Amino acid sequence: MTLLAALARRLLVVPPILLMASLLLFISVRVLPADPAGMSLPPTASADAIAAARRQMGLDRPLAAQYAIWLGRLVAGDLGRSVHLRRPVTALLAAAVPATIELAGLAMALAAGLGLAGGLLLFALRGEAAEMLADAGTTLLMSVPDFLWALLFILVFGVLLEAMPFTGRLGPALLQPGGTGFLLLDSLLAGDIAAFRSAARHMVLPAAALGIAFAPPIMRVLHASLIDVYCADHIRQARLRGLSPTRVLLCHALPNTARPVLKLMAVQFGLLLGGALLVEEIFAYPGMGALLVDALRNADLPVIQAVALAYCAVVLGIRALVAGLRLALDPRLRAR
Amino acid sequence: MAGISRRVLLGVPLAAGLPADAARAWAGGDDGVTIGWPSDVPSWDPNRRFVPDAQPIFKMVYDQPLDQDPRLNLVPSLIARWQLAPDARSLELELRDDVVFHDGTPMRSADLRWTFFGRIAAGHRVDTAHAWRMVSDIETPSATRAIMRFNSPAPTAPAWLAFLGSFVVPRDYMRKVGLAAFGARPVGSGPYRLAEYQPRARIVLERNDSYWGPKPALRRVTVEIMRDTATRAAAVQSGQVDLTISVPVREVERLARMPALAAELNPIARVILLQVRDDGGFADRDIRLAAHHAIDKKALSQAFYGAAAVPLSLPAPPDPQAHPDDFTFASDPNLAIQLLARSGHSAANPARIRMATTKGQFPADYDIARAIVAMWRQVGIAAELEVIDYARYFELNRANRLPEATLYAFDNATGDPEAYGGYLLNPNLPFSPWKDVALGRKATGLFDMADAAERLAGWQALNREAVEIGACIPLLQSVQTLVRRKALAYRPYGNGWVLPQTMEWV
Amino acid sequence: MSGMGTGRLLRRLLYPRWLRSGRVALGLLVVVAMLALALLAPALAPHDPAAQDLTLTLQPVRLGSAFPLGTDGLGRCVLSRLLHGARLALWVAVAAAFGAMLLGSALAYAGGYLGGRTDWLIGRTVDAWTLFPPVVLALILLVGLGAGSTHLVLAIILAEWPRVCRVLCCEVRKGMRRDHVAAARLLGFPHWRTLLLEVVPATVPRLLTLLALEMGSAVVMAAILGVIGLGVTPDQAAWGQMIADGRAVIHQAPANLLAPAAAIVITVAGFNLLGEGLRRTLEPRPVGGRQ
Amino acid sequence: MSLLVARGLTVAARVEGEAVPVFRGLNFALAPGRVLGLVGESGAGKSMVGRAVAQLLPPGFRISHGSMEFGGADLVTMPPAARRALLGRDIAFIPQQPLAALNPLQTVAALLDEHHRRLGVRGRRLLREYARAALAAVQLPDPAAMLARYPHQLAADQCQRLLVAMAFAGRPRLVVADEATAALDVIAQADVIALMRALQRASGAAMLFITRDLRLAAGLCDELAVMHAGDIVETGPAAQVLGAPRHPYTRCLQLAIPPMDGPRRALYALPEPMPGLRALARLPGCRFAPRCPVKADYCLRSEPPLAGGAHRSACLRPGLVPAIAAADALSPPPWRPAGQAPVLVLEGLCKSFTTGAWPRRGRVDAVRDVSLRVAPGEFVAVVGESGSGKSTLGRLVVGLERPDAGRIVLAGHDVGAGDAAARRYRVDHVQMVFQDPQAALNPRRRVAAIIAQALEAQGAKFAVRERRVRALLAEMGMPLELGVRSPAQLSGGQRQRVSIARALCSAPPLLVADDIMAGLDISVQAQLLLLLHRLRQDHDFALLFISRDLPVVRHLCDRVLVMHRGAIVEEGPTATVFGWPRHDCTRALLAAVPR
Repeated sequence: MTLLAALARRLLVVPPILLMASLLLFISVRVLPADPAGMSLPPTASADAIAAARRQMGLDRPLAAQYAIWLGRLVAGDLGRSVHLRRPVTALLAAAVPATIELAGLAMALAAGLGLAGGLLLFALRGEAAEMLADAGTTLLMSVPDFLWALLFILVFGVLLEAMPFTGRLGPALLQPGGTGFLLLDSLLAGDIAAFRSAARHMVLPAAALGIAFAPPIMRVLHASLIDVYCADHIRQARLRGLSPTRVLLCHALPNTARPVLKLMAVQFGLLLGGALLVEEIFAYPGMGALLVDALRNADLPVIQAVALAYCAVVLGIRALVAGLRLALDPRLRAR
Repeated sequence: MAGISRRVLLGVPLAAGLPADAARAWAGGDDGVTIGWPSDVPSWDPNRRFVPDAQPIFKMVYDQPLDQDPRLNLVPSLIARWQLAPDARSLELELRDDVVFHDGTPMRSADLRWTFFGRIAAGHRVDTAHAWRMVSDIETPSATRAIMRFNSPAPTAPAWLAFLGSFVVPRDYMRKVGLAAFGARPVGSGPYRLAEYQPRARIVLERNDSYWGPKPALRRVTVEIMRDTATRAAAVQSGQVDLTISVPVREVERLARMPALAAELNPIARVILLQVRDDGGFADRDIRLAAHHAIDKKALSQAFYGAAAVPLSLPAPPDPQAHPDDFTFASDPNLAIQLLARSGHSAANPARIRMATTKGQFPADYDIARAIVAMWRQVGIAAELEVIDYARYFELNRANRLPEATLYAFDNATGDPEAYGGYLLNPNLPFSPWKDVALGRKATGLFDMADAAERLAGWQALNREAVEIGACIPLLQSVQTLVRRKALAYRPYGNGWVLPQTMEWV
Repeated sequence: MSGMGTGRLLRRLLYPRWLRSGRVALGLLVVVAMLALALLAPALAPHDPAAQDLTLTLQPVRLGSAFPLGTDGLGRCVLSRLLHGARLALWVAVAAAFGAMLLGSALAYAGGYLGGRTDWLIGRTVDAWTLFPPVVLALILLVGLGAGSTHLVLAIILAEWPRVCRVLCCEVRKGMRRDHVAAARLLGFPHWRTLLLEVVPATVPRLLTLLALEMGSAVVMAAILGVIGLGVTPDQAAWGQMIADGRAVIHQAPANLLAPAAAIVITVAGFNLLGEGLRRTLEPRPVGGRQ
Repeated sequence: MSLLVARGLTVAARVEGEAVPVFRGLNFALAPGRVLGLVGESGAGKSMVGRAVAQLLPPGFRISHGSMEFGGADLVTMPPAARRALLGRDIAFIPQQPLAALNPLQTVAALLDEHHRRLGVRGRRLLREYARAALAAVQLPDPAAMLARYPHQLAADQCQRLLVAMAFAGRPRLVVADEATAALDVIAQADVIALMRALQRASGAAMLFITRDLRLAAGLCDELAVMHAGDIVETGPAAQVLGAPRHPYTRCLQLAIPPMDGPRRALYALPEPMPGLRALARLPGCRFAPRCPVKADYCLRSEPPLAGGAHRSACLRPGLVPAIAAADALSPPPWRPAGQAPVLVLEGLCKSFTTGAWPRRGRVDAVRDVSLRVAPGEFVAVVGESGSGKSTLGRLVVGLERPDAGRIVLAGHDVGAGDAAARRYRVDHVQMVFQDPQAALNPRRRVAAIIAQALEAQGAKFAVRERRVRALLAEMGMPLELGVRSPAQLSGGQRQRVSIARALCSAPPLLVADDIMAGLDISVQAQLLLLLHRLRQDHDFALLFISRDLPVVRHLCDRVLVMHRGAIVEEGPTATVFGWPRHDCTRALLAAVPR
């Protein structure tokens, strides 16, 4: 009950935030020296057609009214049609968004795993000479952006070792099972083990590139919060109660680091999605990033707007998820 | 060029050393192929946009009334026989009676009429509306006979039946489901049917077992869309795709040394050129000519094609028919500087233009564009380079919004000179950024000319004039690069088609 | 109240506490070296970075030759492009980081100090803004503004400021809760002086740390946009652009990819080391006891 | 046979690369069932003894010699696993900060179950029974609700009861209580002490009771060991140590404590703070000598042995101890003519805060209808339990909070409006001294700049500010060179003095002091009290003194207000209120003061 109320309380601020995000998007698209009406039609459109579109889109009205119209359409679920691909934007998103979420989710899981292992290792080494080395290592690791990992992995695992596929989502001669668009889930639901295997293999390299790039911050925060937590009285009290070091670490220290680590992961997820943009492009992975880059190159305004909003929605969803997790994990947050 | 087999059709199967994903294709006798392709189809309506690179994909799902053989001669396809009237104002066609669309309905003359007349008259926004604008009607005396009527002489009509966008679509199905649904579930009569389509990502096609023509050897074709040249090269090297095109020439040389791969460099019936406008920064003829003189075509060929691409002086392939030997356009930066000086420009005060290029569409396109920009900078032309998508090129061209200069490989699958100068320079057609009517009127006159020799001479003169006034800057004959598994045999076409229906594992 | 001895003052000025950390020193060394290379690029570069020689494409690395790091696919000197790329990268890094810092910190101070509705509004704006991954926002803005280094800087500033603002907001709120701020207000200090003397100094360490880290992420961001091909004009020498080009010739001339990649990693590592070191020396954390 | 015996326990710390002996061979013994009180000011090393028992020394500290034997086995050389087996079972610890010592993510039930499982209890039902029994043993009501709660939902004394319950759950032979009640309210403190005493008696465990509150130790302990700078300076039966101290330090501490009964007397303020770690290395002889009122030269050179029978002391001149007394007599407050206009008038002051968040938003009245008057030069105390609204009242008076209703009249002007004019007026008429001097001083400014802040705000010239700073530093009894230091370089007492100097800089007629003695050592507190008395003579200011410490209030203030749940429940001259309390709340507060 408290949990639900606390969650509901946090969800209350979502509409204003979304509203602000949409306003931001509207403005940033509007400051572009481009004509939304012209951009919403193929370049072949006649002047009359563009003028008609202007009227229809309300571009002759004041800016606030334009925003209201645009928002109204958005709320009604009308994202328009891609100028360039000539398909409803919703259909494009339906294919691209699950692909990206799947990739980013896997990458985040990997980053969390690596971060956990690395953070514990760093913590175990504290006060020793090896700590300096490990610390320098993480700084160096943190300085290699995800797309460089992607290029490296393609070169090493894809081309030199020929161990892993690095383009697309699925191997040849395999059909994508329909359903949610989450390939791993769909193929499992359809019982198509070959497709699952292939999809998983295709995700290994891009997810690893992203995961490795985003693990070091998690390592650091985990390490730092472990050190903080170990200074806390309740850890000392647990040790004074004679609990074993393992139990102190696993049952008392680690759960108390969840709050900062989860908070970081929520922030990181947004960055990871941004990083996924180029990684998708490099791996010819048909996700939101590839869709957006494509749309930007073709000045495909409806797609640009829709993908940008989809990014917002995904980030917001992740934030809500993390907020829920933090609430579930930390009773103190529920009280406030 | 050493070590590169040209149009070699043999392949030696390899036994070992391939990863799991790649090994299945040929080792196990599996009958599928994966192709790495640089661009997606613009839409699944084959009449809608003329996109040369989508042609081989369309040719899997749809059939053209006429086909071409590897030497680009016209051969029967859906049409068994055809007869052009001497005045070139009508074309009699006899259709096959055994052709069945993927939905099971037979192909009839009504479908042909719908494709080339009906849907244009119905106002569908299709590019074939331009190509077949002279069709006044198509009579269908029987289910297998049709007579096309033209309101002006159309000597190239048979060639056009085998050219861009000329694919027969099923009238009833299209009417029944509507255009949007047709785009989602296309139905043609071709050797393959569409099994899965992930826009911008991949196309999976299954063999059409009730195909009327020769059965393709391979059951399934997967087309992976890879816009990035480096990705394509890496993918074919690692065995993720069995065949790909338009990889950089340097990569061809490298991949040719790999035992499992065959890499080819095929000159094709395409011309790499700069399409120019007659307004903006290029309104001044001297600047246009200076821009042309400033380009060292030999150096471009040497640097990016290992000298395999022939430098051109006219907008046509190095074919004696259209390309008389007596005309050459000098590469002379000094002359370019003089010409620019006449217009008051120098390296310090450069003429400013914009230029567009594709990236990865044909080998080294972006590199050539940048090299040209650098050459221009030397003489006093400052070009602002913009990268555009292949599909965007067509959109911009149709909307007359291309910049002053655009690097493009103009495709002429027919080999007919009309398709070069006639389309490139005719302001009435949506292919030309050049909008000066004087040249256009001459081109329009040649369209209607029925006499073959006279036509040829006319096109030669027109091409020459176009270059002399700077209406077009031809650069090189295009070279198709293709890398494939040695074991994968295919039939090369003079126009660069790579058709999966001609492929087999050997 | 004569103050401390001149010697100590000098020592503090020339060799302050934060410089004594190995991380800071190493990071500073890398950054200063990069800055020097960038500033001296016109003098150090053996060639014009845009000069092409189509007869000398993809020369291999030969240290003593005219092209020490070889040439790229257009026959341009890789070393010269790398040096001129450093100019661009560092200009973008410094300008964008300072810009984001100015914008972000101004709003953070305003929100944290004024509190109430202003704080709420700024906080929610930051929330909304950070819903867009920075790269996505920068891309959209950049396409609208057009390529060019000034626009690149502007786009990165607009994409990055909320991160700065969010971190600083926390610091300011924490600082505002301290009693000495209340005391200053009770003593009749005007708002701006309270802010400047009592609140801002406590946030300076975090500000410096963020500045260094932001510079690193601006380098990465510029590189990402460059690789996508949207950052700068195609003829500008930029590391991201070089990486995009280098991918195609990785087998023929690996230096084309490796050199800019290494430059990015080294520069970013420099900024990260600096930021990390500053954080540790200026904001000491406790060290957990071992059993 | 003793249970816990320290033999020559030597702890060294590493300070800037050199080893400093913190303990120079500590010896003490604790018999089963007895309570040994370790007393002394902060920095005396009391807590280190407790930590040495568990071998959990802070980083940089290590035991270099000696032994700490528990039931015959040496805890120092024992393998960690064996030591861990003793912890929680045979040796239990009651910590200082009860809320912080509980894992915030565990419910009471989870916590108790974990502990009981370690003690060998198995089975859900049994665990539940044990948990209920544990709660009942420490008089925690409503076990079902209590078990489901998280630590943050408990009051501090409930947390401490829980920890006490856990400590005694394993029938320990030794309980180490380190400042176990320092963080609690006076009333709760008395309850918890009584509880601990009862459980200790019942279980027969020995207890090491670490505290800096001499009076608290006197009431609870059988034996006392007074520590100073790492040395035990005096030890023996509690009654003897406190009745006839043989070490000047013990005597000085006693004299520094304001008495709760008998006549008000002047306090003895020890000069100099306790030597810090760095100073220890340069103190080869008696470490108390620099502060000692009866020292001789040789005290600085030779280390005095802990000598005597049952009552031992480490002093070379024990005979001089009884002669130590406060220098000055307590001066009466300066005379004032009657009927002066009050400096502060509050009428019907109300303030409430919102608590919780939607959907359980509520309001709590922090201050309810408070009316009071403060005459010029009058020292008025506001006392009450924590949460009674004392601090809010103080913040309302200085203007850090805006009242919901009521009037605040400062020297004749209504400043309740809180507009710019009222703010300017307030600056000159009321200032505040904050509870935590560390937070109240900007760490990035020099002491001189901090003190002169009020003049700086008025735009006074540098020369004027400097003169004022010199004067104030002198008045505060601080050397001039402290002016260029930063607050971090000062001791706690010095910081609080700087804070007072800053508030007095513009000579306001009213000062609000919010619990300024909290957390200060006895000697520092005595110094501050002395200072306030002296300032009262020299400066003409009234003081609203918010405090929880009744002896201090009794020592300092003329009049006292007792607050309970936001309202003033009793008011009157200090002697009257403390002598004949009428309200229950006042009685409870008075009863809880250890005597």
